[in-house]
Amino acid sequence: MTMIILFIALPLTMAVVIQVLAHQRPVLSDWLTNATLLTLAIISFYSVGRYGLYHIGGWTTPIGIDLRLDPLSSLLLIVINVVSLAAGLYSVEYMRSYTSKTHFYGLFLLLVTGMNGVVLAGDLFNLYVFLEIAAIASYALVAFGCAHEELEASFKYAVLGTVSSTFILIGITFVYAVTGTLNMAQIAARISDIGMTPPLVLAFGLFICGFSLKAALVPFHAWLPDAHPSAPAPVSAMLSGVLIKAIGIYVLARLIFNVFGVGQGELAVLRWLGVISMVAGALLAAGQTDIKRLFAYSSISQVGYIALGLGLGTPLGLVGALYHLANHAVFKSLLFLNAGAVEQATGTRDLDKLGGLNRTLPVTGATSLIGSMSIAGIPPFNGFWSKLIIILAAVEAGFMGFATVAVAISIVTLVYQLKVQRHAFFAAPKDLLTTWRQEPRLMSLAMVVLAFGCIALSFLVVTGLRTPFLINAAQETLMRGVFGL
Amino acid sequence: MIYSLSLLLILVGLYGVIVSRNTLKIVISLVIMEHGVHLLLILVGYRAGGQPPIVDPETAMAVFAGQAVDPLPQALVLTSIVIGLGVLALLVALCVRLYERYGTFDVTEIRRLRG
Amino acid sequence: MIEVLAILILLSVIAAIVAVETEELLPAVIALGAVGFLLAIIFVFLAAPDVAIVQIGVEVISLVILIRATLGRDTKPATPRRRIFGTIVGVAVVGAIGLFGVRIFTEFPGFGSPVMDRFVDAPSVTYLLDGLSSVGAPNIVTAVLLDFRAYDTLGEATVLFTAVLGALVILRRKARVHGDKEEDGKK
Amino acid sequence: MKADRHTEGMGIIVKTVARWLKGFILLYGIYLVLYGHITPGGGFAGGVVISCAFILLTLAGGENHGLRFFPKTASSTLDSMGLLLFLAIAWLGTWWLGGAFFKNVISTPEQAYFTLFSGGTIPLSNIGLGLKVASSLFLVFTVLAAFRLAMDAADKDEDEP
Repeated sequence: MTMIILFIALPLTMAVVIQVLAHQRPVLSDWLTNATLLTLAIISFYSVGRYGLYHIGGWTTPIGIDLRLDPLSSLLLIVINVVSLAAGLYSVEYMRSYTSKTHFYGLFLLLVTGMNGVVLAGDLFNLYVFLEIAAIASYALVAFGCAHEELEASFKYAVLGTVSSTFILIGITFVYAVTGTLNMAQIAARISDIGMTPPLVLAFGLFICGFSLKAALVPFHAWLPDAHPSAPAPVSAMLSGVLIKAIGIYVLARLIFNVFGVGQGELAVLRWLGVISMVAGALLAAGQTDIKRLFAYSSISQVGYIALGLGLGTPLGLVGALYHLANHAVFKSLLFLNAGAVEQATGTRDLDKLGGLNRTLPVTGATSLIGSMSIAGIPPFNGFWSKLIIILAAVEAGFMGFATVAVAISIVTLVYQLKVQRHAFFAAPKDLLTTWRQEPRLMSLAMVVLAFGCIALSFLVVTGLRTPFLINAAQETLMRGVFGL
Repeated sequence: MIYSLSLLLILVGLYGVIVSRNTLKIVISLVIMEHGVHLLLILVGYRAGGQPPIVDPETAMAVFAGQAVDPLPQALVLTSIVIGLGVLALLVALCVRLYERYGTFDVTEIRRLRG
Repeated sequence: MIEVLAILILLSVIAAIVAVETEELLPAVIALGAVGFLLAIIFVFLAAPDVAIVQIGVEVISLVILIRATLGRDTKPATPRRRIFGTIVGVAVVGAIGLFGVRIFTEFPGFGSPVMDRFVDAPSVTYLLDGLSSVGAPNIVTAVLLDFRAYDTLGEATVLFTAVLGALVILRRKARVHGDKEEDGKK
Repeated sequence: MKADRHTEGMGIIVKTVARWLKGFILLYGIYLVLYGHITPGGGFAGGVVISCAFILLTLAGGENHGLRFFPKTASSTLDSMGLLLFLAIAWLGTWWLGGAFFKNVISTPEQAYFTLFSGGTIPLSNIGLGLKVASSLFLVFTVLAAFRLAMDAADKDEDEP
């Protein structure tokens, strides 16, 4: 199972090699980056349905650090690496309007390394270190354009991110002081013997605060509406689509279900966080005129759906949450890439000034139609199925109130998505001078890849093709409970 | 009692982050918080009257293991100190760049975004 | 021994309060330096020489970086009156966490008895007992850092690499090829 | 050029003291890196002390003097080289039969325990780490200093009409 280590070692080595080699020939860095992302995407598909435990340095479990591959992490790996491949292809042409592209590729590959490291980590402190890599790379990438808003948004995001990392480190200190080990499997075993003593409860509370700030759940979401719009389009696609899930929701699920043991108290916290984020995100999104800021708020509400699904704790709820996680990653990054294309073509993101882009930007128009349809939950598209499963699970688990709120919010989502479509793509064309003669090939290729992803994901349920990695990923997280040693 | 003192150090940092209006003061409070956490980590691994975890040829292994302090938190703090320095370098770069753009460190005047 | 530690930590808390409360930047940075160096002395008392050396070095460099950033840029405090509301919220939040934390510490394993004594299969026991034989390095902390948990150190070196790359990216002068959307000048 | 060297940076006393001290600081840093696995120290501590030596020289001698003998591109390639050396040692572990990513491939014989060459690959990774930490911290300092130079230059031509 040496394949597991490739997920971290390959992008890291490439990031450093690019910094050294690319000063002479910048074109080389385009090829190297996209070749690495392609191999990562292929390996992630290869890792489906495999279990793996990789002891680093050859040491047995509690002494050394080990990487753990199970269906839940292979699902996350596929999501991370496919979206980063699309964003990588997109940024070949999009980043031409920025300087020092080699540094951009270095930071982009380090962001992918950090997320892969978090998803595969079997050791609590190691998870913290790779979380820091992904977070620092995203602080720098948000401030890549060095404009007024970007610097300020990146500073606010960096300060809140550092405070939440410090909370997570205090939580790790308490867990170590009580259980004596850092290996997540051994911690889970110790906690099921000792039970939740007060220091562990405080550690769990600190983890909830720290990781829900990374996942932008509502009481801690202040940084997201500023950071995502001001970042370059491929970066905000990665941040919104994948980062808040890989280092936020995934870690919360892993901690609640596999490390701290499923308790009704923990699930209730997650449910309420989810519902509040759902409602607040959607209502705030409805009032926005800036495309990217609207999509940022809608990310908060969609992550609220996932948190609600996880919080139900029933197998069906988990299936819905993980299915929605994959769907949201694909269509939200697609929408952000479309917004980037619109911004670069017309120079503005304001809905009131946009109009009639369907004729000038055919590919962007078509793919963003698919993206909006699936996020709004129109039947044939994948958004509809995952929200339906979550709502059914909420009804089955007896939370009628949450189910009705979920239905209402999906209608509000439909409203503001149609608003974007109507204003930007179908309204009467205003006299907008588009600087592009025709859409760049690689950017449209990236958008088509993601649009194809949306359609492919919707076939998961329609044709009854219950693919193995999605269903037993949910079962494995829930039923296994304490880590399979 | 010693633990609560180190917790106090963390809380002073947290208080500083919430209250200060100057960007560099926020960065300074973050560094103080990091210092507090590192102190807490080392305190957790201390053994009363313990020795540094460095083997000297005379003492036997079992005796050494009985006296030595816990090495794991020290390794974690070493890693976390240098992470803190990296984050500090990034935050100071942001503050300097913000100063160049807005001409001030004051957060209230930088408030261009309606976050 | 415990009293000396308590006094030193108390001194660093006072220095931290000074760092947070002063208006000008330079005294705040100097007070931060005091906190850092006091911490290095505390680490020596806590039998952690490796950490003390790194703490002093890192403290010197962070002071140099911070002073470079603040030299000659001291802003006059624009709104001299203290924001009453902000201080109350800050004190309330900090007080709540503090009370809850102190109550938790009563449940905590006592100071001075490390957690590895209570669990036989704790990794630290193995590090101490056969660190020298399996790795060959007498300094167990470096053995842990570079062999038992070398992957952490790789991650950490990458964090420093990312932070430096990020600082390079943020501090480059010309960010966009055909000039910014709005003017790229001073204000 | 001669006059420029004296006016820049700090006073003469600071420069001469810095010139004398730089040898000792550098020696202490290299000692920490090489003997890191026997006495307290290691890649991080040594790297930090070495970068302190270089920063002292740049502060004392003025930024232009500092940037001349250690330009930005040199420290950034050195930075990447250090990390590549560390990664190479890690990859070396997998190449061995039945090896894993960070396997310490060289085992230390009994009698070599307290000598310089004990600890298998640890001294090598210490050197790679020390190189990386030293050059990246110095790189951060030069970038901040270079930015400040540009700002002062911008202020200067703003003041004249």
